[in-house]
Amino acid sequence: MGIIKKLPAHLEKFPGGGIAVTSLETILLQGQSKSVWYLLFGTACCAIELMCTGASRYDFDRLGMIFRATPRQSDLIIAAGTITKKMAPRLRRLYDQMAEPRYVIAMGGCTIKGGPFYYDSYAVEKGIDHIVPVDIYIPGCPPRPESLLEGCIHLQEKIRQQKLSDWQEK
Amino acid sequence: MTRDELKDYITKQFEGKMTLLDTGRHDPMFEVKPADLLEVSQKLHDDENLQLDFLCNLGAVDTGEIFEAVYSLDSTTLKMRLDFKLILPRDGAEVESVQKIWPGANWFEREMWELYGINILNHDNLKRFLLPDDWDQGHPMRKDWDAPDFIRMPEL
Amino acid sequence: MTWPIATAELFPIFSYLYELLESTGLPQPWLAIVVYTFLAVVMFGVLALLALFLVWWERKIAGHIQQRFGPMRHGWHGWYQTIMDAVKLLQKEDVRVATRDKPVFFWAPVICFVAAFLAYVTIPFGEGLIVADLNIGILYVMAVTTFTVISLLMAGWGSNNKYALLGGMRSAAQVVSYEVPMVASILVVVLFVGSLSMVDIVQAQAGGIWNWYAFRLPFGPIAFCTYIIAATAEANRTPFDIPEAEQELVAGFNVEYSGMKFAMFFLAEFVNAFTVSAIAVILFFGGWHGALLPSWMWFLGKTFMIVLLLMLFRWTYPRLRVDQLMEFSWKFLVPVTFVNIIIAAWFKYAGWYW
Amino acid sequence: MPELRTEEFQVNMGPHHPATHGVCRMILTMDGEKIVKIEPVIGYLHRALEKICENRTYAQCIPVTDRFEYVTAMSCNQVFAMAAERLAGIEVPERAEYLRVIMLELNRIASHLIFYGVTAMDLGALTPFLYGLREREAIIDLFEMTCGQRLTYNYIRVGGVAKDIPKEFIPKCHEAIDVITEKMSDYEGLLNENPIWLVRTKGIGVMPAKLGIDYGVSGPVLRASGVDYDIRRDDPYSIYDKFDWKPAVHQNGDCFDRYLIRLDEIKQSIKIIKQALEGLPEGDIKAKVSPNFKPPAGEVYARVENSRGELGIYIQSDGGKKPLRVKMRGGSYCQLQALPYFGTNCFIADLVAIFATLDIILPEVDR
Repeated sequence: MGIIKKLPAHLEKFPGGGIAVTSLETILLQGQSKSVWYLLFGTACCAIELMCTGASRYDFDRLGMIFRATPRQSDLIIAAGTITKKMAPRLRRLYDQMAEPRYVIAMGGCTIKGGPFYYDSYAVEKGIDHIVPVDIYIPGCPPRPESLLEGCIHLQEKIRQQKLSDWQEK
Repeated sequence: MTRDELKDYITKQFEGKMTLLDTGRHDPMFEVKPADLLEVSQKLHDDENLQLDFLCNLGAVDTGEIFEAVYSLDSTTLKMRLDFKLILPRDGAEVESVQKIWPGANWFEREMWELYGINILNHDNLKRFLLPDDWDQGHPMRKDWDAPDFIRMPEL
Repeated sequence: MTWPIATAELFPIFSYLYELLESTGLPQPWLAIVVYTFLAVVMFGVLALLALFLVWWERKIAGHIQQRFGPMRHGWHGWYQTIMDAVKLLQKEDVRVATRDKPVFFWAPVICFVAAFLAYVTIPFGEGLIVADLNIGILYVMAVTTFTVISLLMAGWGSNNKYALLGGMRSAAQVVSYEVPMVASILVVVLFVGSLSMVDIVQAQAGGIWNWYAFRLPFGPIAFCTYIIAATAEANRTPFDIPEAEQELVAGFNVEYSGMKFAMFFLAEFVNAFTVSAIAVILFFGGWHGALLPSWMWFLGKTFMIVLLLMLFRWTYPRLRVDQLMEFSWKFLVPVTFVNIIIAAWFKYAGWYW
Repeated sequence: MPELRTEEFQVNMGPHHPATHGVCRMILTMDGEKIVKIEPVIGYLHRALEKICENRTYAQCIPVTDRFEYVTAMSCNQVFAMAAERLAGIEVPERAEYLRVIMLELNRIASHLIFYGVTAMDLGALTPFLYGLREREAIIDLFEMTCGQRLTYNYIRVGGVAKDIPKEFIPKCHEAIDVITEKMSDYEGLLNENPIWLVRTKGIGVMPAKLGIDYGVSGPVLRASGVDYDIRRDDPYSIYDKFDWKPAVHQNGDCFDRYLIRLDEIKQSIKIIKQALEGLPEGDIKAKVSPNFKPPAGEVYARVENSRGELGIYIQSDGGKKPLRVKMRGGSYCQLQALPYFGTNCFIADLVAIFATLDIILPEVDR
């Protein structure tokens, strides 16, 4: 990430550097979007659906998504399941431990706005978007594997629409 | 023993210590005075004809005026069930720990202490465990508990 | 009449290139430098591609064993999936833990990567396709592949993470204990060939499938079995993958590594798997020998078959526990290999061996 | 030579760790690779289900119980419905009871298939995990056909079940059962005689029966230690006493027995389902119950045998339309509590095996 952050600024000094930057941008973003490794992170019901999505019938691996156990090597954290007030600092910590570029999918109602635990619950964090920035929301309780796959495909599209200059250090 | 025989047996054996309540809908429900808890529990656990060696459940109830601690027992050998409860005052509720008799009561009692604020005497590990470590909003399972971010479900 | 495809040998190309270079009249030390740099670059490129291919292949095989497809969407059956993975890993942030041991943390992946490639100096990819035919070939390979363990230990220590440290210690214990049966099973072959040179070992198996040591009863098959078990452990693959046991140690020694540093570990793992398979082929399956096809194809084909075997192990077996792993090595493999050597040596001494 | 100084150190396993099946945290005190002390820290999934139930009507509580134990959500529905029926004295039609038993047992098989897969994965074999989940999909399809959901069913209601099964259900169910029966040999073939599997599980994490009973351990885990105790038989609910089956019991109490007992239970469940499908009578599927019914004041502790042990719900009613108190008790709660007493003095890899074979699921612990 370090080199790439400064790359456009350096390249554009040369004649024809702009072309190099745009073609480089395409390759890099394609690479990023086509190899999204997700963190094995599941707290509640959605984790079972996450497991099913990785299993034979739905198969995450088709999209090039494999799981990593350590946050350092993963690009995507699928917050599958309720995040309680006790868990919230841990989620933030996991997010902080991930290497950039990193993405978050909020899977299920609980992570979006507390879901079925919005009312009358003293322990549930009402939405994870004030703990970590969320890229894709997938509603459902729990969402079906198809919707999770769809969400991941949307995420890939979203990654491809980025600009290399967005990452540049200011 | 059928349920009726059990009721008779208990009222005979534990005269004055356990009184039969009519609120138990499926299994017999008795009331025990907090002071008698340890003695009664030990006897229930050791009695040849009861052998209630399995603590199914232990939970507190807040009715608004009083606390109750409900013990659900089971015998793995004689296959019968029995419930009893303690009536505790709402402020300064204290109950003796039964983990010497049923070690599994440990966590149930911790939970009572944490969520209801019922003090457990002679408990070996009375530490916070369900709520966040920095929780400072009291005992959330009490009926009169409230907090700024606690939203009640509107009546339909 | 020669079979047309058999003329697709690579050696003539290289010798032609060498002659071309010689004709420029470059003085000797410079000539050697140019040649070896060229070879190093070619070797690196080939191995990097091989490793990427192996990752993809492993994922496909895993998928098909598990009744799914594996990578499907990126290219035909996801063929450029691993290239995309590499591109992504290249641009990941390099997380440097604040509490790390700076030099150790930095050098661990580099050493791991380099050690994995060093072995290829003496591995003959085909007839004449060898960088340097050292007379201590197999000994050299054994020596340099052991560097890997130092790097894993360094990674474990440098990360300043308990899981990583446990992983590093485990890998050290494991590699040290499996080195013994591995070398001992290699010795059987060396004993009969009478040479440590890779080319000599391969040449000794010329002349047909019955000359391959894997099929020479009784010592060959035993030595091969012990070798392949020890090699699986050497390459840190399931059922011996305890240094990075995902369910126990999260990711073991590489738990704190991200981006390119992790990619180095990852590629080195697959290069190591390829190395041990290549050595198995050289020692037991007649190296490049085979009919009709050019020699390098035979060599690669056989090696891929052994890699396939390792992959089948990986997707079938559970993982051993750390003490059971040691026990298996010291109480079973080591005695078996030693008995094997002693009897083989006796046969050799008595001149009974075919 | 001075003696080598060694030191115990602490490893924090979780709350996010691949082997803890959720968000359990265990503080391990380790001496090298050996575990000296385990201290479970729970509450990372404490969602206050009990508090929520206190502010819902009985009918509204059922979806909440789905989230209590999502792997076998049917049994949570069942136990709550059962408790409410006992409170209010509602009779359930016979067809509904049959449907309930079919669903409960199908759900038990689904749960045990997850157990099979996850345990194998924790011991390093990834392929059985996918095999287990593959057959589970067949059962999930059946549930989807009946109630439209894959995981949180809200199917068993107070007084009966939500919907009747569609026409295609019975042939499909037979088909699914046949597939699973056939694949059972696959499962057993992959692991039962696998030497690595045997050394990893045999004699590991032996739980004595006395300790289990003391700490309230129940279900398959207790039966693997030789205690013949199954609530389906010993405190019969629904119509389990009508069927011919017998609870699986094993004697050793180690990880291998805990694994075997689940496979045996799948076979028993298949047996029950077959009988239930055969005897399925025609008739009503739900008793007439007002959605805002008010049971008389009283209290009841109902319990069912789910795939993790005794699943109990204590309800106290004050005569209103909302329960005064709902206390949930899950099997995992007591199993996790007992873990520190027999899980120590083993390797970290063994702890993973023990934890996996206890089949602990965290929402049951934290609620």
